[in-house]
Amino acid sequence: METFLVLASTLCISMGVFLGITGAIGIFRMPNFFARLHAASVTDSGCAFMLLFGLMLQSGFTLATIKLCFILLFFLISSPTAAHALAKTALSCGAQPTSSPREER
Amino acid sequence: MELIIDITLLTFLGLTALAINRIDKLFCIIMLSGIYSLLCASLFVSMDAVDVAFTEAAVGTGIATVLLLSTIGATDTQQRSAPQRPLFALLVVCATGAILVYGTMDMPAFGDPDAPIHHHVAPRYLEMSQQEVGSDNIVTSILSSYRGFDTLGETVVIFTAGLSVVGLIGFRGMQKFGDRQRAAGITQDDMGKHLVLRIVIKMFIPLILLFALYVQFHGDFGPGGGFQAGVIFASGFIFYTLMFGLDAAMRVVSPRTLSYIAALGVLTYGGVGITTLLMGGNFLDYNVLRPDPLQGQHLGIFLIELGVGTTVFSIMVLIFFAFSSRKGLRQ
Amino acid sequence: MSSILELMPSVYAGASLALLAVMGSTLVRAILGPTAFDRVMAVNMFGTKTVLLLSLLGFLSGRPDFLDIALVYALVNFLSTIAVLRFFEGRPQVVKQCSTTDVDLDVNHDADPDASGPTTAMEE
Amino acid sequence: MNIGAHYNYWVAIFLMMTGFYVVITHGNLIKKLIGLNLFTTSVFILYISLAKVKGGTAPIIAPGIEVYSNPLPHVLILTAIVVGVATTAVGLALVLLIYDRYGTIEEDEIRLKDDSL
Repeated sequence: METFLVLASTLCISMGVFLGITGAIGIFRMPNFFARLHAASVTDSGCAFMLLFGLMLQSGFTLATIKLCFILLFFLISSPTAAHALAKTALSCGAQPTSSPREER
Repeated sequence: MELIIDITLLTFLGLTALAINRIDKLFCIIMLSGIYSLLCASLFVSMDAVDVAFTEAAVGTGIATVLLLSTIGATDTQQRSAPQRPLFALLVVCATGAILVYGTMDMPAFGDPDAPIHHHVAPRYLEMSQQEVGSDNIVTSILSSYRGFDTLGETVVIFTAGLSVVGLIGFRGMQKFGDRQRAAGITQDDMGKHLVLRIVIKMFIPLILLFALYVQFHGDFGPGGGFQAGVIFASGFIFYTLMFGLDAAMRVVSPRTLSYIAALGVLTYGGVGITTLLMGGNFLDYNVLRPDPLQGQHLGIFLIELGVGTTVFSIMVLIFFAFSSRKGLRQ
Repeated sequence: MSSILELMPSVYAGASLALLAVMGSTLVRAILGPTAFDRVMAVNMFGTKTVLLLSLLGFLSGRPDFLDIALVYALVNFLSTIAVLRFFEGRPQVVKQCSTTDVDLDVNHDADPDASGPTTAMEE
Repeated sequence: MNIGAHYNYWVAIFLMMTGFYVVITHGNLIKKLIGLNLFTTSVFILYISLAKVKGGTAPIIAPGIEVYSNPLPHVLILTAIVVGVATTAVGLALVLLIYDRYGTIEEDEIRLKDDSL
C-alpha cells in the first residue's frame, strides 16, 4: 500500500512539474498574448491540480489534507476566472487575437 | 537542498531589484515589486519565518500593489526624467556597499547555532514561553505578551498612519459619485460584462472573511494573528470594492464607522493594559486577569489580538477607500 | 517498507527545483513582457508557482501544517490580478502607455516595437 | 570559507544598495518610494537571515522537534512590515497631494515650478 501511494504521488508530482515546465516554455514560444495566456493558464491549473493531488496522497487524513483541498478548490475556481477576466479585459482594451505568428508580439 | 533554494531565491531577488532600477514604466515596476515581495515571502518561509512570510504576502503583494496602482492611476504612468548624476551615485553606492560587505566578514556564518544572537534572550523564550504564556506559537507569545508594549506602539503607528492618509487626501469628490464613475469608465453595463468574475468573487468573499477569522483566532497554535487577519479581512472588502464600486462598499461600512472601529481597536489594546494595572499587575501583565495565570495570559492575548486585528482591518480599508476615491477624479 | 518512503524528500526536492526554474522563466517574461497584459499574466503565473513551491517546502521541511500561508498567497495573488484588471478597465489609453515594448532589457525582440497588439488596435 | 556562509548578507547588502541607488538617482517620486521599499525589505532579509539556525524549524512548538530558529527577529520584522506599508501609504498620499499642487511627480520639474514662484 505504501509503495503504491509513493508511486502514485511521485507520478502525480512529476506530471505536475512536467505541465509547469510546458507552461514556462509556452510563454516564451507562443507568438502573441492570447496564445501565451492560453499556454500559461491551462498548464497553471493542471500543474496546481496534479501537484497538490500528489501531496494530498502523501499527507493522509490530516488537517494538512483539508487545507490542501481548500487550496486546490480555490485554484480550480480562481485560476480560470483570472485568465478569463484577463483575456476579456485585453480584448476590450484592443488587443487582437491573431493567427499569423509575426503580426503581434 | 535548503541552501540551493535559498541561493536561487536570493539571486532572483537581485535580478528583480536590478530590473526595477532599469525600467522606467511605472506599471512594470509595480508588477515587479509584486513579484519581489512574493519572492521575499518564499525566502522567509525557507528561513523558517512563517509568521513574517504570512504578513509579507498579505501586505506586500496585496495592499501595497493596490495602493501603488491607484496612485499611478491618478498621477502618471511613466518616469519622465533620466537618472541624475548616475556615476557619482554609483560611486557612493559602491563605497557604502564595500564598507558593509567588509563589515559582514566579522559576522557569524549563516545558520550558525553558536552565533551570539541565539544566546541572549531567545533561549529563554524558547524554553519558558510555553509554561509562562501557554501558546504554541512562540512568535505570538513574544509579540503579544513579552513585548506587548512594543506591539501597542506599532498599533498606534498604524492608527496614526491611517489618520494621516485620511487627513491628507480625505474622501474628495464624495458628492459626485455619478460623475466620477462615468469619468472612470465604470458604469453599470461595464460591470455587468464581468459576470463570471462577479459571481466568483461573490462566492469567495464569505470564505475570505471566514478564513480571516480562522487566522485571527488560530494565532496561538499556528502562524497568524491580528496583523495578518486584519489584512485578510480588509482584502475581502477590497475585493468587494473592486467589483461593485466604491459607493456600494461605503454603504456596507462607511468611513465614519471604520474610523470608530479603528479607535475601538486601539482602545481595546490600551484598555487591557489599564485593566491589568487596576487589577494590581504591571501594564499589560495578563497574569492577573484570571485566577490562573495561564488562563489570564490566554484571555489577554485573545483581547489584544482582537484589538490589533480590528485596527489593522479598519485602517487598511480606510486607506484603500481614500485612495480609490481619488482614482477617477482626474479623468 | 520504510525505505521507499525515504524517496519522497528527493521527489519534493526535485519538484521544488523544477518549480524554481519555471519561476525564473516567468520572472524573465515579467521583465521583458511586451504588453502590460503579458506582465499581469506573468505575475499571476509566478504567484501560482510560489504557492506550489510553498506547499512543497512545507512537506520538504516535514511540517506540512503551514499551508495557511500558501492559501493566503493564492488569495492575494487573485486579488492583485483583479485589481490590475480593474485598473485597466475601460482605459485603453493607459494600457497603451503601460505596454509599448520595453527596449531597455528586451534582448530578443525582432518585431517592430509599434506592432504590439493594443497599439495597432488603437490606431484603427 | 564556503559561499553559503555569507551569501545572504551580501545579497541583502546588494538589495539595500540597489534601493539606495534608486532613491538617490531617480527623480520620480513613486519610483523613489519603491526604492525605499527595496531598502526596507533588504533589512528584513538581513534580520531573518540572522535568525535562522541550521537544521532548525519554524518557532512553533510541536512534539518531537528540538531545534527552533530564533523567534525574536521574526517578531521585530513582523511589526516592521505592517508599519512599512502604513508609511508607504502616507508617502503615496503625499505624492497625490504634490501631483495636485504641481501637476507632476518628477522632482526636477517640481523644483523648477518652486523657483518660478
